[in-house]
Amino acid sequence: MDNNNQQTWEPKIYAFLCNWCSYEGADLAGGGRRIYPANVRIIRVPCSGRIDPVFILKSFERGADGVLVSGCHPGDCHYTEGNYFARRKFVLVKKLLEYVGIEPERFQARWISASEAIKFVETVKEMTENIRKLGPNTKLVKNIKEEITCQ
Amino acid sequence: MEYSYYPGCSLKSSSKDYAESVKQVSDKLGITLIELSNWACCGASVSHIPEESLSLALPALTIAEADKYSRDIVASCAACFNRLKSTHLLLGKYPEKKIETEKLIGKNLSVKINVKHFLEVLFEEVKDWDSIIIKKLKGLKVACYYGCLLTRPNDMIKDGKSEDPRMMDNLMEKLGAASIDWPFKTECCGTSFGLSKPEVVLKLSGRILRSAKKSGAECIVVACPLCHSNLDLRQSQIEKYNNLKFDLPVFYFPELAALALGIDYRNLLLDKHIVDPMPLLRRKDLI
Amino acid sequence: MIRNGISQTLALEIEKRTKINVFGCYQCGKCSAGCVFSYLMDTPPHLLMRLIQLDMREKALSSNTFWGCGACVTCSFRCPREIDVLRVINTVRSIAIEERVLSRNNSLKDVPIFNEIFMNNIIGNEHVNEFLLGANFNLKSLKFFKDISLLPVLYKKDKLTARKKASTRNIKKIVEGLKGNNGI
Amino acid sequence: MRIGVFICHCGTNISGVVDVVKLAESISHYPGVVISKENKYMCSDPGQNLIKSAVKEYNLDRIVVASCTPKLHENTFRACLEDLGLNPYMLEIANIREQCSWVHSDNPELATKKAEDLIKMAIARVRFAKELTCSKVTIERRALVIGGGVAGIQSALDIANAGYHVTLVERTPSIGGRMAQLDKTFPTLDCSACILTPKMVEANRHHLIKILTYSEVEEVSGFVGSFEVTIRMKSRSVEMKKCTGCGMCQSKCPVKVDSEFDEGLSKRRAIYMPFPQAVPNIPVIDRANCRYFLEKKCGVCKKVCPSDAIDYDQEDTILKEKFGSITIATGFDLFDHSAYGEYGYGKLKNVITSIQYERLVNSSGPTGGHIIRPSDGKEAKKVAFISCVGSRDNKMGKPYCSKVCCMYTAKHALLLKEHVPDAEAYIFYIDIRAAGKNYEEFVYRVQENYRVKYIRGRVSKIFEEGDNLIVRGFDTLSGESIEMEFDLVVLAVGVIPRKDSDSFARMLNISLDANHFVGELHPKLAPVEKNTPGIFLSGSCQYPRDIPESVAMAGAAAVKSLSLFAKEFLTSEPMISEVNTSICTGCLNCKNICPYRAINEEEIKDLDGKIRIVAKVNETICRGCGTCVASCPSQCINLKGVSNEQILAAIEAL
Ligand SMILES: Cc1cc2nc3c(=O)[nH]c(=O)nc-3n(C[C@H](O)[C@H](O)[C@H](O)COP(=O)(O)OP(=O)(O)OC[C@H]3O[C@@H](n4cnc5c(N)ncnc54)[C@H](O)[C@@H]3O)c2cc1C
Ligand SMILES: Cc1cc2nc3c(=O)[nH]c(=O)nc-3n(C[C@H](O)[C@H](O)[C@H](O)COP(=O)(O)OP(=O)(O)OC[C@H]3O[C@@H](n4cnc5c(N)ncnc54)[C@H](O)[C@@H]3O)c2cc1C
Ligand code: SF4
Ligand code: SF4
Ligand code: SF4
Ligand code: SF4
Ligand code: SF4
Ligand code: SF4
Ligand code: SF4
Ligand code: SF4
Repeated sequence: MDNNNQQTWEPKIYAFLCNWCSYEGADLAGGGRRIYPANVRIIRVPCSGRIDPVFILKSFERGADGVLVSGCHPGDCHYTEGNYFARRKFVLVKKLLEYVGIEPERFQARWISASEAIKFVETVKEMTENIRKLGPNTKLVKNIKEEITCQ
Repeated sequence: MEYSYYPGCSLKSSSKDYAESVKQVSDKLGITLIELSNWACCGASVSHIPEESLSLALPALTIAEADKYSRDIVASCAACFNRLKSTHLLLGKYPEKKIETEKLIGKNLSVKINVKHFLEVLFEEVKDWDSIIIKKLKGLKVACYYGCLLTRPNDMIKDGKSEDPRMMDNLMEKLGAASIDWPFKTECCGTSFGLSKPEVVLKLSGRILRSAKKSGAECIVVACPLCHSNLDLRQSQIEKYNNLKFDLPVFYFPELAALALGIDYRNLLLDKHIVDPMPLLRRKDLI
Repeated sequence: MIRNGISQTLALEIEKRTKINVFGCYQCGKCSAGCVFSYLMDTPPHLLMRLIQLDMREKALSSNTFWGCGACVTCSFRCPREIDVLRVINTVRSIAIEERVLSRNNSLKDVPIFNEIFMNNIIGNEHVNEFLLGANFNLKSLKFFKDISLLPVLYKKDKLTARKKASTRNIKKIVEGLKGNNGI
Repeated sequence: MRIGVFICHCGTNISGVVDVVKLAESISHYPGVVISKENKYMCSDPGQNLIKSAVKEYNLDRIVVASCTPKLHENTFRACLEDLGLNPYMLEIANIREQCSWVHSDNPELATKKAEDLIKMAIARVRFAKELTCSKVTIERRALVIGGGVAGIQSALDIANAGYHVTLVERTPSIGGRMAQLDKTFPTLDCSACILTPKMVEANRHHLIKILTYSEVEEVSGFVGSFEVTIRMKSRSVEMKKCTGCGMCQSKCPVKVDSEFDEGLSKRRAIYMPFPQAVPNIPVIDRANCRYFLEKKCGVCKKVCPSDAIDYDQEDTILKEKFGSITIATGFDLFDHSAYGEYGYGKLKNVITSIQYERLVNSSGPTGGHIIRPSDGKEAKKVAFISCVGSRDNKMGKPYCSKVCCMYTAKHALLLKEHVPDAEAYIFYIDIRAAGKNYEEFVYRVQENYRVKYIRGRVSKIFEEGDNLIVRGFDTLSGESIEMEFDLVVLAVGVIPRKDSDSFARMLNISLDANHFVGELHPKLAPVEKNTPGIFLSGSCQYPRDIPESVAMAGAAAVKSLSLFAKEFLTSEPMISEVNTSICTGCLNCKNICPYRAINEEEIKDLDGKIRIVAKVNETICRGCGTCVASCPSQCINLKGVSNEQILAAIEAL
């Protein structure tokens, strides 16, 4: 994907979703044939607690224009309390991103349950819209083209 | 069928129009109402009788009188009906009350005959309305107002849903009118304060008229002379008090039945109504 | 202030007369909520029930609940504990009248007057003449011109005549009998 | 590395939007991909056969399937690999139906692009896939139940009746717990002893139940399937084998102290059985009060014992045993009302607690069932019952409702009327909470038939005036203040956690809830389980519970042990975390964060011989949430199957 060509540029969003809640929520959106922008790339993790801040930074570094992380609602964690730890971490990540100059809209942490397909769809639509307005992410981004070709 | 008829005080004074329509309709349908010769006032609004024994004794006098003829009693005033029927139920439920009351009135009570409202009688007597209706009340939007006493306390009229009675509505629909759904069907109009504190009536009846108007009614149908006088006689007072305009004619249900049965409206005492029903009836092409 | 324990005198008296056990009332307040007259009362129906439970006789008997009550039966009909509240109210009124307890609240003072006339009217007539009733009431309550605006209308519409006087023997007898028992 | 990619049409579900044929072609040129194929239905037999023959033909060692959500067919394709003799975890699924074709039907071009991206990410992920296996752990099929109240007894019976050994550890000299102290029980008014004693006897007789009274658990280590437990059996100073329970000793003992069982309303001796139906029916010597132990005098009991059962030199016995599961049934304590100054700091003689009242009304209790007041022994004629004492009171640090007191207070007032028909009962309450089968009806009965007066309002002050008590309350329903004289006041003291719950929790390495009751794994879906696997909750240690609920919970807890024992062995999850001990710094962040307490510290010897602390994951306990992985500062703990490398590779694939 050519990130710098304004003409063909489409926002690229990574979504780290908890296997038990948000990933199923996204599946449910599929089951309900709820159309949303094709800009999100979902990565399945067992629990929002599994999401390492490194993943988020890495995503931005590799040219993601936005990152969504989402797990079970507080109190509903499949692993009882993983999402509490996640929540604390995300607050810090958010601050760090702001510090390095990444617009806060580019990083979103949400609680989306397995039944909240609509919330998932709305979240993706909203993020895509907001990021489209912001334009491509240029901070932190490394040139990736050469790296892929050398693989 | 033959019934013992208990007209009640109001039908003999302020509600001759009601009395007339009952007579016209029952004559037409061949329902024989034989007025009890020796009836006493039922004590209508119980609230005004300080002593329960007396409040039971008054209706009991009439029940005892009716016992003589072994015919069901029919009342057309909701208040009288309520007094007679709830006395009847209570005496049936508490034998010692019955004995006490019998002592007080010096007569034995069988509690076997039934007490009915004229509305129930109409309903039971006529099975097939379609064949006898001459003029359908097409397009007339009515709000059936039962008042508080017709249905309480224990499904007084056998209608299943005391908070949303249907008997009068069903009758109206059979007559071809459109009965509207509205929430104040059984709300009290405040009648017992009619004389002592009329502003209570103005307030409560005002709410009833407003609800009917808002729900789209063109007129109100009642089954009780007290309801009628509050909603009809006092309507202009109510309008002033609430600073609203209603202009809702109030009919007794047999009056509308009479019209549908083809009885000449001139035989009914519609001119006794305070809110003139003629324009509406003309508009709907019913007279 | 309740100091000396709570007996059940009033509750038992009501129970004796009506078979109603007031201790079934759990003070949900539905009776008062449905009563369109409760705004007239210093003691709405549920509170009267509570006063009876607490045997606060004076307060119960001097309340104006029973003068404000319009006997619409809504309370009894809707009570979830199937208490015939109206009968309780009526019974409290009977006791208050028997014991000549005066209402502590003046706002409904006309009601007893109306009540007296009504009774006399029945005794004298065996049924009610609404016109006489109204006129008499206005005289006694010193509100001569009340409802006067309705008079011409009533007259015109022939709503003022009544049934001929019938025998009043029966009712007189009952009232005599009652006087012997409770002395109204 | 030889990767095969298999793209599914799913009829037209996928291929109707995504250009599957084009994709298969372009993916086949992707680095590391040996072969890329498409098929109408990958999950069907022909589809699976296509995979199988491709694996054989091209000698593939890992595969990517691009299809529906992995929730549907991950296991199908894993089984397919297993059939081929490959490790089932050498598989990644790219979800191009639920998360692509179905939601992007408006834009086939972008959908195809997205599908390609998803497949690329799966390929990147599968490159780092490792062979995973699960380990098997044997189960010790014996249960430990801590606490011998009705809940503990019921759990023990349920487990034993299914054929497994149970050890029931009770701290006091007899099992029975709180229920043994009660008189009649709401809402049916069965006599408590009549329904409890048979259960106690049954447990005592059961050949698979070992009851250890006067004993406590001191140490617990290990994990589900094999807990190692140290139990201290305190010395009774009575040889259980010899004693016949004749009671001679206690009738002759000269020392009298307040009876715990009768809540101080009677005296017991230094050698005593807590109550006549005690199980076991064998006394203990309370050494803190025995003259022999205090002053080396007396020895009367030894002299009178016909069976020579007294042994002053007996020592505590320490037992070490292995158990597969542990059930906690330690019950509750009661709030100490001396915290309320306005109720007399616990000093007013005729103010008693609800549990004392239970002893008073009990016909086998200290007064033979006469409700008399402590100050002068006069029969109580006017009694105030005050509810919510030490419950629903933030000032006392007890915000919760004790749940049983509304009901037992109604029962208490009813019993007063039954014992003393001309007595008057008043209940001061805030709300009546009667949400159980036939509970509300019970309260109606108390109000309507027994004419107990309910006053809605919390009492503000109780003080003495002469012999009697003045209670100052308020009826919020009528707005009347009340200041009334009573013979006796009974406080419905709140149910609180066991006073030693903190140290108990530390010993078991379990968590408590905000109110210090034993917390459950999930308040709705796992109310009898702890987050430590193999530890279960029974009865009122979890929250105030009445007898029916305690017994129901006891059964539920027993079932959890039984379903554990029914397994042949425990298998660990394959996708669990793993520490790279060579770089672990021993900060133990992971240990503190793990919701299952699956991580412990371990000492290892470095190459240079130095001893070092590192983290160690217990494979049986770890559930694979990965929370620890994301919190390790030195990235030395990893989650098998969802490793950092795998996720980073996926990120970097685009
Ligand atoms: C005044 C009062 C009246 C009640 N009336 C009724 C009623 O009428 N009906 C009804 O259904 N419920 C009633 N209840 C509730 C009833 O008492 C409880 O539901 C029931 O006792 C709970 O049983 P349990 O086994 O969970 O706890 P408990 O009975 O408390 O038993 C716990 C046992 O564990 C032991 N233990 C504690 N810690 C340890 C340890 N660390 N090691 C070893 N052993 C330990 C204790 O010694 C005790 O024997 C009443 C409660 C009170 C306070
Ligand atoms: C409005 C409402 C809100 C609630 N909110 C909460 C809450 O927030 N938190 C909470 O803890 N609880 C709540 N509850 C309570 C909760 O719903 C129940 O505790 C729970 O659903 C009970 O589960 P159950 O399996 O016992 O019964 P059910 O959920 O009723 O399941 C019974 C099943 O059996 C089937 N079935 C019935 N008869 C037969 C038959 N003869 N043959 C075959 N199948 C049959 C039924 O179809 C049904 O699927 C709420 C309840 C209501 C009504
Ligand atoms: S509705 Fe019935 S229960 Fe409720 S307050 Fe009134 S009398 Fe009591
Ligand atoms: S009967 Fe009396 S108290 Fe009861 S609702 Fe009607 S007016 Fe109110
Ligand atoms: S006297 Fe001996 S045998 Fe009897 S109870 Fe005491 S210790 Fe046991
Ligand atoms: S030795 Fe101790 S227990 Fe035995 S009788 Fe003496 S005081 Fe009691
Ligand atoms: S059960 Fe009743 S008495 Fe006990 S704390 Fe709860 S509300 Fe108070
Ligand atoms: S019935 Fe339901 S709403 Fe009413 S008190 Fe019981 S639990 Fe509460
Ligand atoms: S967090 Fe990492 S470094 Fe710290 S103990 Fe755990 S595995 Fe070792
Ligand atoms: S993966 Fe989860 S359960 Fe396993 S050790 Fe780490 S934090 Fe604990």
